[in-house]
Amino acid sequence: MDINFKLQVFEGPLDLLLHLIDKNKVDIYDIPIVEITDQYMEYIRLMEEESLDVMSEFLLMAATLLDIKSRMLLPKEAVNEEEETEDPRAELVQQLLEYKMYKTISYELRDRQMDATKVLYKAPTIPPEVLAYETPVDLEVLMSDVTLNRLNEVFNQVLRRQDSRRDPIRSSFGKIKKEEVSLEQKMEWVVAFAKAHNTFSFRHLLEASRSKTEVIVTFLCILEMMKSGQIYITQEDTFTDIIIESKIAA
Amino acid sequence: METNELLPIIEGILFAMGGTVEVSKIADALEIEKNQCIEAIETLKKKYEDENSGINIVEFDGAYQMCTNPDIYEYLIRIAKQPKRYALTDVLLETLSIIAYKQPITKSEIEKIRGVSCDFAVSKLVEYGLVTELGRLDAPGRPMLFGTTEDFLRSFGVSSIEELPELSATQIEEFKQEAENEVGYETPIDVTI
Amino acid sequence: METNELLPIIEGILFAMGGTVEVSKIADALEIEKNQCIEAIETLKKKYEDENSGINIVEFDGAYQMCTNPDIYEYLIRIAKQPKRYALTDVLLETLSIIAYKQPITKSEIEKIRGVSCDFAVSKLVEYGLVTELGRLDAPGRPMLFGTTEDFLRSFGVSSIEELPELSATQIEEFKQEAENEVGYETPIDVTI
Repeated sequence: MDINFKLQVFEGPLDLLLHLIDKNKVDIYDIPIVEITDQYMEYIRLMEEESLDVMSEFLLMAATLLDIKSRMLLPKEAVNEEEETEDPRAELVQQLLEYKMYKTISYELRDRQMDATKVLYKAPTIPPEVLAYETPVDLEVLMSDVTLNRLNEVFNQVLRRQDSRRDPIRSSFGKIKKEEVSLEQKMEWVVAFAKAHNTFSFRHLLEASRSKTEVIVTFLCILEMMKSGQIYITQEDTFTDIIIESKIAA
Repeated sequence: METNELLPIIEGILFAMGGTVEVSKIADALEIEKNQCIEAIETLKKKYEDENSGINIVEFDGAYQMCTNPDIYEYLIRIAKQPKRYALTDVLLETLSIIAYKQPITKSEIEKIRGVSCDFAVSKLVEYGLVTELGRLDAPGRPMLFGTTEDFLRSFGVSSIEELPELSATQIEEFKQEAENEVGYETPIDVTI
Repeated sequence: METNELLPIIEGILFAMGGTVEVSKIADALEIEKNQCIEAIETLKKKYEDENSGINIVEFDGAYQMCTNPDIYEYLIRIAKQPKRYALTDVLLETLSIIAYKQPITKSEIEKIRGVSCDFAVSKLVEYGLVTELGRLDAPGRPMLFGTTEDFLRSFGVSSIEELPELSATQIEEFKQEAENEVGYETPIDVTI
């Protein structure tokens, strides 16, 4: 068969295959794989030096075709009754069909696009004064949740936070008093607290601490209680608060 | 507010805004129910159609926009500027079709269907504003997902991707029929879009 | 061409052009007499008026333009500026409380208290009319001083900042005490397990 499509440009291996199938007037479901493969290979030989990318796509398909061809030429293995041997072309047929479908659709879309260009739209003509308009701020709505007490509270919080941001080491130099905290005493206190509360926050627990030693002791108590199964702790993430669930709460 | 009172307001809004206006935006601004808003817009739309007006109202993905009636295009173009149109090559159009029907879709899925690389085509379509990145797929490599834009709908005159032309069952059947007629052999292949 | 046939065409032209269109330009494009063109436009103009449409047609010196009906102006404003919603966030409220209690205060002082930049918060509060510039501090860089407005007081129903709930002397003393005693411990201590 003459190869006279040298000048035709194909978008890819599937496009070329569809062309060959059409040209040979063969059925996509029953591709004469030997013939088509030969023609395909011939086309590739005639292809002008395209970029490596383009060529490699065509060559990949060539490999697939040769693989299918060889599988079809092989004598069929004794077919197991339960296992039907699949047509080696099946996957390629599926791919060709899907591609053909989108190709068909794309022609339909092109028509739609032609029709759609017959419609004109209008640029916005919003009067400049409307564009320049700013919604007035409704203070009543804006401040509806804010009472004087809340404002006061917020300010207090801000101040507390400011204090807490101070360099804890430097600013406390010379102020730490030596102070004995007994583990037993603290333990009693924490156990009592755990009995009174179902769940509580570790940070909250520390707020009552007067010194670093006391913080450490409290922490030791928590570890001890954890070990003995009196409490159960969860922490969402590193550095987030630790939530303590008490198993001994009343 | 009565629907009748709404009509001129919505008419003016759609006219002034020019672009698409979301139903919810109109409903919020007028402090009406979304349903009432849609009803009013549809009434207006029908009125324009019934009167064979030079103006139409079209819907894109739940947003409405005023446009000219395509019937008067021939005259309109004598005076108005031709809207910009992208010449879409076959490659771009095929890639666009695949994205339109399969969205959200990754480049490698497109490549699997077309059998060729689609980097260039996809980036052109993104440049033309017909396709946009939708986010990343939660899969190894976190590949980007692509989908069509409102401009795509407008450029192709479809009001939502559900309205895209179907490759109808009969059309698919025709493919199969061809096959059967010629060889009397049918592989059970399921092709759905 | 019959005037009736002209109506949708002219309607579409005026719509698509947006701005003013000279009668002669339309007449030339449609190859009709100027008089017929004017007649058609006037018919259309009257139709819009009679229907109390949201769109009007106005004439300027032999040129016509489509525009929105001024009656719906109010709604147009609502929609054009709709997404803007004002909210007093925590950051704003904190900044406001600092300004309220410490006024007149400079931005850098606010930043010192809050530990983070306050440019955005202060300018928002100024925009909302809760805070205002009071003049410049006589210090290097001449920084601007900020204070609360009358509107701020009014929104609480108080007449002066002296009526703000006090941070009582004892309360302030407590702060100091606490600060001294607990510096570093009152802060949540980060314990990672």
